[in-house]
Amino acid sequence: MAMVLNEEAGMLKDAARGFLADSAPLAQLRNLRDTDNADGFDRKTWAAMAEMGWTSVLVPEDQGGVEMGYVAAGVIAEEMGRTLTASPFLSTAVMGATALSRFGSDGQKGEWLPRIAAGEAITAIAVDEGRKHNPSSVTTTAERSGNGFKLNGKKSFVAEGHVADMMIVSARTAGSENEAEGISLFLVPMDAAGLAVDRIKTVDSRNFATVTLDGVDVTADAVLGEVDGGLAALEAVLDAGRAGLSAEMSGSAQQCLESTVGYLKERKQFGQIIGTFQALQHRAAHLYSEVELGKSIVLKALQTLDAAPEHAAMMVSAAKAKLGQVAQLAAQEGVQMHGGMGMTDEFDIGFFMKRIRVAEALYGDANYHAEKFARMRQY
Amino acid sequence: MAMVLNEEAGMLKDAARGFLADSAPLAQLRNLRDTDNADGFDRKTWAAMAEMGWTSVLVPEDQGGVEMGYVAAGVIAEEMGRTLTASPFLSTAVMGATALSRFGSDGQKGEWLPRIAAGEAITAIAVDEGRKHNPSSVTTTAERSGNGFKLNGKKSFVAEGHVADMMIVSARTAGSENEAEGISLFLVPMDAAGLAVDRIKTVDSRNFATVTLDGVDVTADAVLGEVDGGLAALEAVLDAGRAGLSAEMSGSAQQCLESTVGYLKERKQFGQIIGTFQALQHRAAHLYSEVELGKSIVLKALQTLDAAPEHAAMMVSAAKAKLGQVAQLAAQEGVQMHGGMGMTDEFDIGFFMKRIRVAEALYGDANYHAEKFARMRQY
Amino acid sequence: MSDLESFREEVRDWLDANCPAEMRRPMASENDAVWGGKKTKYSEPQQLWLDRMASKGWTVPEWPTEYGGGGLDKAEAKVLRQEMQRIKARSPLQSFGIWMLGPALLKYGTHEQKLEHLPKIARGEIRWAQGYSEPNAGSDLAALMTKCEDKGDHYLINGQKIWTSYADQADWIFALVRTDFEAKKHEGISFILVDMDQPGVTTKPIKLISGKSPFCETFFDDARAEKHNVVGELNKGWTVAKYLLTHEREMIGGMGSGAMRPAGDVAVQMLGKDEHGRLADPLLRTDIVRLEIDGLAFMSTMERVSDEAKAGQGMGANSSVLKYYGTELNKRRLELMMDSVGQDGLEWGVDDDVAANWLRTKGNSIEGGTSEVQLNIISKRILELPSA
Amino acid sequence: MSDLESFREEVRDWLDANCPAEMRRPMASENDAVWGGKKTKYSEPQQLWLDRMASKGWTVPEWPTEYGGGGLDKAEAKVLRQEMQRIKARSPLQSFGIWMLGPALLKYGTHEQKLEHLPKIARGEIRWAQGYSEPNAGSDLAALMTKCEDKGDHYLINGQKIWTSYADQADWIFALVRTDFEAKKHEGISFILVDMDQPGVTTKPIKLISGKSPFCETFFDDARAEKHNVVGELNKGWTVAKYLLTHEREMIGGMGSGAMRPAGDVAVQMLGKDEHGRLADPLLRTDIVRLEIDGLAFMSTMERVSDEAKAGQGMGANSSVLKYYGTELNKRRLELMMDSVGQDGLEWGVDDDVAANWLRTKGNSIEGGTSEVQLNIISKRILELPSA
Repeated sequence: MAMVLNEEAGMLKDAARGFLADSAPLAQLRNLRDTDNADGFDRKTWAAMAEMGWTSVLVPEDQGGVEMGYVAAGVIAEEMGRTLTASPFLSTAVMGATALSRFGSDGQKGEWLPRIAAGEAITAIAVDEGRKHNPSSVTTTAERSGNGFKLNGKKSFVAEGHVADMMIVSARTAGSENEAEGISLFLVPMDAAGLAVDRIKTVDSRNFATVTLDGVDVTADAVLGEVDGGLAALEAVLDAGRAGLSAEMSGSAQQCLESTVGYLKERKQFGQIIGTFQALQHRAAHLYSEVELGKSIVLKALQTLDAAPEHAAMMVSAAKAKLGQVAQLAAQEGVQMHGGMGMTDEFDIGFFMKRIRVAEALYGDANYHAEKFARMRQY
Repeated sequence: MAMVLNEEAGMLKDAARGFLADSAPLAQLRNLRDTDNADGFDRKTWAAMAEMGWTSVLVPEDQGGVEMGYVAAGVIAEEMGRTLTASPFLSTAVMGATALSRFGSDGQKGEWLPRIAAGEAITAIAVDEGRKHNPSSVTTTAERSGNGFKLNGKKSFVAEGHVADMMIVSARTAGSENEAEGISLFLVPMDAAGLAVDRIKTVDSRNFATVTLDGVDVTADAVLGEVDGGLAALEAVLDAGRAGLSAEMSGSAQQCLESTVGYLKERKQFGQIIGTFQALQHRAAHLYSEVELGKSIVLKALQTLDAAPEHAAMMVSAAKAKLGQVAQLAAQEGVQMHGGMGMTDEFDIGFFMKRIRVAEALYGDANYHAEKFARMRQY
Repeated sequence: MSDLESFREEVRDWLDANCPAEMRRPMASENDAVWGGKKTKYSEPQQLWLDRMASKGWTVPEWPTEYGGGGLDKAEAKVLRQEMQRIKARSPLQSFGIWMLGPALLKYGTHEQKLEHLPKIARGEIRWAQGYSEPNAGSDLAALMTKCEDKGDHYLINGQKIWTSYADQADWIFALVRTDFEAKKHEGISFILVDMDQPGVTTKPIKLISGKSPFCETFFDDARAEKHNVVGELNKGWTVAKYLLTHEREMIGGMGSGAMRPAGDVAVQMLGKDEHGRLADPLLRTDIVRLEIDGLAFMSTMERVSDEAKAGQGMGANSSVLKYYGTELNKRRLELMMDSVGQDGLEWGVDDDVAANWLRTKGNSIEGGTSEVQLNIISKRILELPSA
Repeated sequence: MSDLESFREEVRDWLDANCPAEMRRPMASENDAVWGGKKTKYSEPQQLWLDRMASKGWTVPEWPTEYGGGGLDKAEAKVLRQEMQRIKARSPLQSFGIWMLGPALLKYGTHEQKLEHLPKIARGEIRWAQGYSEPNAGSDLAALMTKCEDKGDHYLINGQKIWTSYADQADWIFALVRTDFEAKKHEGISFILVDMDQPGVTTKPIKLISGKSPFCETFFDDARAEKHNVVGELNKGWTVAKYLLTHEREMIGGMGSGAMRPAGDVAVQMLGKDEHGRLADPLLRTDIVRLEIDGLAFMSTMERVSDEAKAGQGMGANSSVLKYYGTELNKRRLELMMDSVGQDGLEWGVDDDVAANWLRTKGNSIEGGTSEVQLNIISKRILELPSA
């Protein structure tokens, strides 16, 4: 596949950039933070996104979606990374839609996908329990109970947990803590009895929650995919999210680079535009090179997800690891080259540093994915 | 202990620098290489070093030495690193003298130390068998035979092997390949029957050999230290060598920096002295900082060897690891900033890159020592 | 018994009798620090401890007694520090007056200026702020534009300072101002002392990416300063400033020295070990061990630079190496700390906030002269590389 | 059957009949490469294969037939490549004439120049060397001082070139010379073709840190060149040079693309694994996995840049990104290779000499425009940062 955006994706990119710059610029996130907004995202913007088809980008056409694929989803995520737009896009339109369309029963698809496509349902993925991402480390239990299951446990750092309508929860139906076998996935409505959601305030001013399941009853229909064999499906859903996050980080890195280069062209010190200082020029040029490499591997990962999702794991891990390094470099160089101004809350560059740190940790950091890559490469 | 050279060490440093610049500059190594010199070092220079007391710097006074300690030995090694003087100083005056004075019997001391001090005996340490340094990986065997032992095996990369009079060999008297217990050290005269020495041509044009022991008979008196418990002594001897190598690498790094800065002040490109280019200035300044850190940790390691040799292992590993990184950076930046000229054999900078690579690999590379450091730090 | 030993006994007895029990407990938060000044009330034991120490001159043990100091020599001052550490006595007074203005006044001030200001610093009566940076003169400090006009019997000051730490709680400010707009950049600057208790001086706190901060903007609108409050010669303030900047550089560089818990220990506590006894995350372990080795080499360098200075061998620009390397190291350390604590570190506004510390370190390589400025200094002053 | 399919059959049959068996085996050493020229004798199968391919114009399949080319379009040329790969046929001819001079002549040469030189390049009759760099004009190529004087019916050349690869085996040299010493630096340069078979041209090999090298110094002492051998306009040689430099940059940058064995596989073979299946050296493993991920990102970028160029979206200076990143990556790769092979890699002068490869890569970031020059280009042309 040629490593270029096709015409459709190119148009989507332009449209997304225009819309986000106008309707959901960084000022929106700043405002959500400063007003302590209860939702943590702007519902009007979300509705507009749904109208433009963003929420249905991975929903099959027979479920009311436009099914444009992962490259298209990545294009949107990348542009959101430029404006740091807060929205449940990743948890719902990317991961939720992937989970249901690839692993859902007909009934589950019919119940959720049209609502996701329409922007009417928000979904969340509850996977982690400890401080570091580790999908096979599951202590949350799902015991058989009548015709269904009873869930007990605690999930940490659930993105969009407090605004979701439904949550996909990994729980242990067999095996012990770190075993790959014995994990099952459940679709749990957020209004289920015994389910408690605590929003956490995070450094990126986005939406995360701790979710406690205290004897939550679900029916057998709530199982997504196979009982005991949920880890492979979970990994596939996570890989979609990781690729989307990588695309978002790529957008953020590009924006950091551009803002910084802009600042270098403007700011004077020692009687000179600081962009004339060769030491800064070389660092900016090195950063540019890294950002270009980041763009390439993200596109490669997204194209692989479209073409052969079952073989995408290695490329997705490489992308997430590389973008973790690139985006952090971009934020660090950005703050440093903005000097004292870069340290103030008034300038935007700090928002990027914060969000990139969270995106880096989410669904496995650079070290996690490099480790995974090395294991897949068998060394 | 104050982290400065005392007056005695300061004088030694000045004297060493003067002597080496005059009598053993880099041109000497170049000449030894180009004439394919059979010894691989200059015997006249070596005799002069002995006369100045360098060979006896770690030999106790009652054995004819001057016993100035490791800081003094390091000062000499550091200055040798500036001129890349080829000599058996490290293998003999540092490691050989350490081995005999700390672990030798009275008889062994009396036999070898006065000769080492007088510059009449060269010693070598035969430790490694594989491609990476690993002192506990010993397959060379020493079987009891009559009143003594019979040695069989092969040792690789023995510094000064082909010019030594005596070699300290690690061999297994018990246990299996990677066990710490069961290793013993033997003093083996190089003219022993069954011992074959093959010189290897190495990238740094210095002296290394492969040594084969084919049923070499030694008496019980040849055991250095305890039978089966030789690893601790071996590590102590190696640590002396590692600290000396770190000092040498520090000197080489300083010299790379100085030559490079000198070249930056001289070479013109684009109508300007290239030393005016800020990007190069910042890299040179960063390198300067790293070189300063290198000097500090080497001094710390040497001082610890003098003050509390039994607690020096961690500081020595930190120094060897740090200098591996610093000296390689200095050589790499040196070649790059010398441009095309740096790639020619005619310029000296390439000799530093080569010797630093060898010094890096010898007795454990930066990764080996960082790993050892982490284990000592218990993580 | 030597003089020093009898001095030690004397100190020990006095501390024992005079240091309140509350002042022997470790500080629990920033609020426990005593900065003096007119605007802040301190607890009874805090004030008592400050007053008692000040009465001995021991808030500034090495300053001359006539200026409120203890008149101790280096050896005696060390004994005092040791004895205070022994009983875990808190420092009685934090103060930019002590750390920055005091040394400058002692070196460049007139006898009258010393008499007027030093005792009040020593007693914690007056809290000082530093007014150096301006919005359009960050790294290029000497580009400052705050205007100071000679009005005959006084000076009139107009302009703006930024990064004035704790200015909203300070009583006086020592500032760099431009007294000659015709002269070359470094030659028209004066070092002046300004009473902040006047309508012409206002402050506004700066919020940082790491959250609330001690930094303020400070505005001068027709502010007044007495003529005798210029320190050093008029238009020669840059000399005083440079002297103070070297001080500051060393203070900030020292932050990389690892007084904090070693990164390896934190990581092990957070992430555990594998069955070989290695940190469970092998790639993070690589980064941490390299950081720790660099940290050890850095600490050895701090020690060496200090010992060399004592032995008269020091090089002037080594404070730039320490500032540069120390702050970059500290940034690396906090990045690895963030890697170690994982999602726990991403919470915001909780106690012992790793994220806020992590973000705050990003300023270390900017404040007190950016890393880039330090590299310029090393390249010019130590390596003597030519200017373009 | 489509035209292309019938072309493929035709090619397949021809290759089958004409490619000697010896030319279907992988090259064992540098000596197996055929560079043509008058000074080197090749083996019978080598010469036969070259002559046969040249007779079809397939040493330069896309050049016009009138200049000795095959006249193939892109699709046909691809078919030829594929069919050659299928039978593992060696390339019949390595040539700076094909890679560098040819494209320049096709773009800037006159019809007569093309007729004179291109067919001899295509047939491997004349071997060309490149004369660009000079000892005092390294990265600053345009500072060249080799003097070319108009002597009425010919030019007289005096000066020295450096880094002229294989000049000691070449027949002709294309060189940049200064034809106007009054003009601005970039404006007095001409691109000229010089017959090396004359007493005024001598060469001397350069020994590198990595050992013997193809590089030479080339000296011009009253060397003569015909007037019709200036390519492009007189004094406009810089335009031709820039065109060729972009070509060269891409060739060298491509060396980071990982045609070699992956570093991870080499390391496992050399050092083995622990009981968890991880490379036995955990720190080296960290460096290798990061290298491999960067390598993958770099290869994706090569692909993307090429696909974007095809789609007309490419940016001009991206060759600088590839050159910069590719060569730096390659240096990292060889450093890790050295770490992997350990002491075995420190031997000198043995077959398959890792050390020589390692040292040779250090030149990659210097030749064809240093990394610093590439960063300057990125900063100026892509980021549009201002000049001082």
